[in-house]
Amino acid sequence: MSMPEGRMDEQTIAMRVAREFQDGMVVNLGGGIPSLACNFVAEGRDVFFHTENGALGYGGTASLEEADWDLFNASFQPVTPLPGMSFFSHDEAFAMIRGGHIDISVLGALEVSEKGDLANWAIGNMKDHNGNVVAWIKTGRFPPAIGGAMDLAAGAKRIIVAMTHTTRDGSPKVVKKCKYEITARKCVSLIVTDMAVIEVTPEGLVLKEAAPGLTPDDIQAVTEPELIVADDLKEVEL
Amino acid sequence: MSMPEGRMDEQTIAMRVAREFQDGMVVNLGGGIPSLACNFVAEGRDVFFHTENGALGYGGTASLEEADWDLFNASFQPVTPLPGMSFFSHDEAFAMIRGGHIDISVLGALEVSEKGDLANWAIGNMKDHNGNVVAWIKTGRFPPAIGGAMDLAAGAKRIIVAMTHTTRDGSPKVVKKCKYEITARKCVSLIVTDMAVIEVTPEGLVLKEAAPGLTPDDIQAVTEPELIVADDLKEVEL
Amino acid sequence: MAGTQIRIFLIFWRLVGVSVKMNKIVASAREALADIFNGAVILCGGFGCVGGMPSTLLKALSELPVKNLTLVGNAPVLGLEAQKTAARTMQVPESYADGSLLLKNGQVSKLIASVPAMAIYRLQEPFPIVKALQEGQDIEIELVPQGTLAERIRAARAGIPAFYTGTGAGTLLEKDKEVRQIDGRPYLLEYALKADFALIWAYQADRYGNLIYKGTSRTFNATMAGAAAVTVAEVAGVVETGELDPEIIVTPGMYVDRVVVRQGETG
Amino acid sequence: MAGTQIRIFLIFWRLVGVSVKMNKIVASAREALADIFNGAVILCGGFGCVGGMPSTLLKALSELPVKNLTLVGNAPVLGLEAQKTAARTMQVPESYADGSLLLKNGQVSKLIASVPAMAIYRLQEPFPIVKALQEGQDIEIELVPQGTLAERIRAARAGIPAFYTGTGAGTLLEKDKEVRQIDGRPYLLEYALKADFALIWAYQADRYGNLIYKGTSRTFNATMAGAAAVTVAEVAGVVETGELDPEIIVTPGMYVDRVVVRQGETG
Repeated sequence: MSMPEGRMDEQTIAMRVAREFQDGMVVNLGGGIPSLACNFVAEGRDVFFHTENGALGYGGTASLEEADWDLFNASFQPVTPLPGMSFFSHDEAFAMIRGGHIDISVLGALEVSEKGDLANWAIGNMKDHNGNVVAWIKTGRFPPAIGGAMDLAAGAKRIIVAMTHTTRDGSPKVVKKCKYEITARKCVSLIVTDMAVIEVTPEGLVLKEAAPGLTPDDIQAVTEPELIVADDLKEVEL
Repeated sequence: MSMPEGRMDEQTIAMRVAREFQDGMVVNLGGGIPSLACNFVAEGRDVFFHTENGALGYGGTASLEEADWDLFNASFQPVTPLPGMSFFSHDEAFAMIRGGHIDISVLGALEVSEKGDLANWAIGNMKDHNGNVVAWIKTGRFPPAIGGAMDLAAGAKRIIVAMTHTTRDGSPKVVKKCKYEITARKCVSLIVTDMAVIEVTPEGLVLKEAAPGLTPDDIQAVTEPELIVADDLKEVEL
Repeated sequence: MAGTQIRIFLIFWRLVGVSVKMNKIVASAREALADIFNGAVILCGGFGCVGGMPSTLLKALSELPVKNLTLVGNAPVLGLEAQKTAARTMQVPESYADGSLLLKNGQVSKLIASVPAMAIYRLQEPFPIVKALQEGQDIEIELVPQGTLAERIRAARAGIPAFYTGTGAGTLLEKDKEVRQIDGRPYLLEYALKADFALIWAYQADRYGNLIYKGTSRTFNATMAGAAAVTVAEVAGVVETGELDPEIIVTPGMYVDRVVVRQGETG
Repeated sequence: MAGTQIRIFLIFWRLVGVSVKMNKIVASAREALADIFNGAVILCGGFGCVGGMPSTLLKALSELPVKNLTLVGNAPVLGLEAQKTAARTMQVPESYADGSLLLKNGQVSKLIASVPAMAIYRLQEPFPIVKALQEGQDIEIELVPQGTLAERIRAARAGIPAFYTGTGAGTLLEKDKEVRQIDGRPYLLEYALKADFALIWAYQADRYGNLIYKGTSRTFNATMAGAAAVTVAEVAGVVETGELDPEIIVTPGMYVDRVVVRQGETG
């Protein structure tokens, strides 16, 4: 399908991410843009959404009328039930994550490095100019949140990052080396942004798809590491 | 109550053991004599029997008519259901055991030492004359069975041993030092046999109760370590 | 040396049917928490906002004269405003409360959590933990990944003193932790998180303390049951013993010491 | 640099109701086990005699030309005669079978179990493992305490590469193991037990592989589900998706790869 030119909105990013979900896959969606992907499962596919707070096989986001206090995802959003779903405790939910039972984990990110390092939990640098760990660990003055991201990044079979390509002030979020604290190293395999779809490979970052109207140069201009343009570069496919 | 003189039978040993079960306690019963104790819970007490194969709160031994393939204890005996019982997997059953949630574990024994060391799994000495471990570990020629005894001995709050006082040929089973391989060290707190009830204390083994008609000397004669006779030595109480 | 066989058929104290002795139901939350002491380590169930927050128990705890508490939970102190933000247009029950009540009272000296506050919610006021720190309260924060937190608590319940996990390897969280290579991959050594009390939410209980939950409200509640020296559960209602099918009981009564019927309709 | 907002409401592929695609039900046990290879590590569910032995799957495996198998289970090779002894006067179903079939065929090169044979039962013939050894089969036996076995299998399912346990400390089982003092008590380091296939027994399944059990037949079945690269479950029957209440599902379908309806009425 063709789309208007420019950056894609959150729903569209989520829709592109959802194209990665194959029949029978178990998928965990992080907060923010990733959480929207539950609404875009391709027809005829059974995709089993897993959430850290103890459910497998929920449906799409619930409307206000459908919302039930006992059926939420880990982003504090009400979701809908589906036949064949199941519930479990937090320890079992993370046994599933840590044990490699999640086929795809879709996570938001502050930064992704060219090696696939993920940074998505600690806002701000936590080391002082001597490289010592300061901030909250010693003073407790600025508490960041980890949530389940580290477990997912370390345990899921495949990590897809869904995020905006740049910060609000236009700085690249796809970087050579993460400035922010790392969530896990060399874990990301695919980056889906509002501008591009980029695959992390041993050779480097491969630009596979570009948002409608954007050239590789447009994307490279706001990406820190050098991108390898795929021979079969396409417009983002939905 | 008074009883005929001599050694007590298995049912009587089990009955004496069951007197230790207080209201609200969680109790795990090993195979053999211990497994009989589920039939002798004092009236008015709620005792919750736990079994390694995943049940809490079962009742007494089932008759042939009551027997159900899906309600067995770990000694492969059919048991009866009780209101409030529950089922769980093997990993959870042993989380309960290892996690110190079992108030009393009643185990059979080949030997108990004066320090409370328990030997109840490996029949025969497994070391050669140089002290090297041989037999099954290297050759696999003589497989003993461990079952859940090591976990119970290491994890339960209190270990009671229920056994005959001597082997068939009359050798003591309450010994200074176990000849057989150890199940766990310093774990036994009470020994109930067909001749006596003996408490394991830091000062040594204290003879608390004697079977009807038996004197401390009768019992000492078939016990390897020296027994401390309790000031308030009684006939076995049922 | 063959002993005389003694056969006793007279006294066969086998218990048939339901006894009426054992009863874990306690009249009030205050009574259920009466022995909580200064410096106690408290596991707080739920997930944060949704997921079964033990509001009744936390309210009662906030009214007790205990301090220097260590509060452990996934996101136990986000506060009512965050809950309302999370719920968006859903009506949050008036009875909802969380561990932020304890923060306000200055009862907390240490917080062990995966989400002490959230960057993505913009609230009218700072998050309760930030506010407490701004007020000068001396609160130590131990940040733990959610899965590691769940496993450390499960380890306490299961008698596993320590375990290795890949979570956090190669990150800031390695600090002061043992790193071990197993099959060529680095893992961190994590210890069981032992606690004095676990305060949890459940849907229904019987008087033996058997518990069932509802939907996505098992969360840390079912994980924490039995992971502390004393486990106190608040429930919507108590049913007759035997009414809960043995096949559907999630938390066997062995893991629960006291049960309180909750006030109001908290999530 | 603000990008054009793209809004697409046309394609809203949200799935409503039941799809008919994903189906883990396999026509026969033979088909379900077709990719088992020489040298595979096989988790065998159940407890031993009672407790849900996956008889149909084990029979099918005994008919496949695979060998050098490592068989893992609590007491997976006690044999039919032991089962009859355990059952006493109860009628053992004709369809009952266990891993001793594999021993008879010489398919097993290693046995990891807590109860390879039992001293307390006196059978007409030696226990199958003893017989196999007497016949000169070269079978390595790794004896593991039952709880450590369960936890090592759970660790594999849960992505915990290794853990410490007090079980076996101070005993012969310390041999070649790391001993670590934690809070003044000795613990042994135990590793996750990774396997290629898990063969398990359950009562009912749906086509997503969700499982429920019956009574004391969860045992190692529920522990092993998801603990191997491939999990195959045999069940008494398959129900419609959605028929199993989400609150009573013991093993979520995520942990199960293939489901077979069993032959006969095995325990």
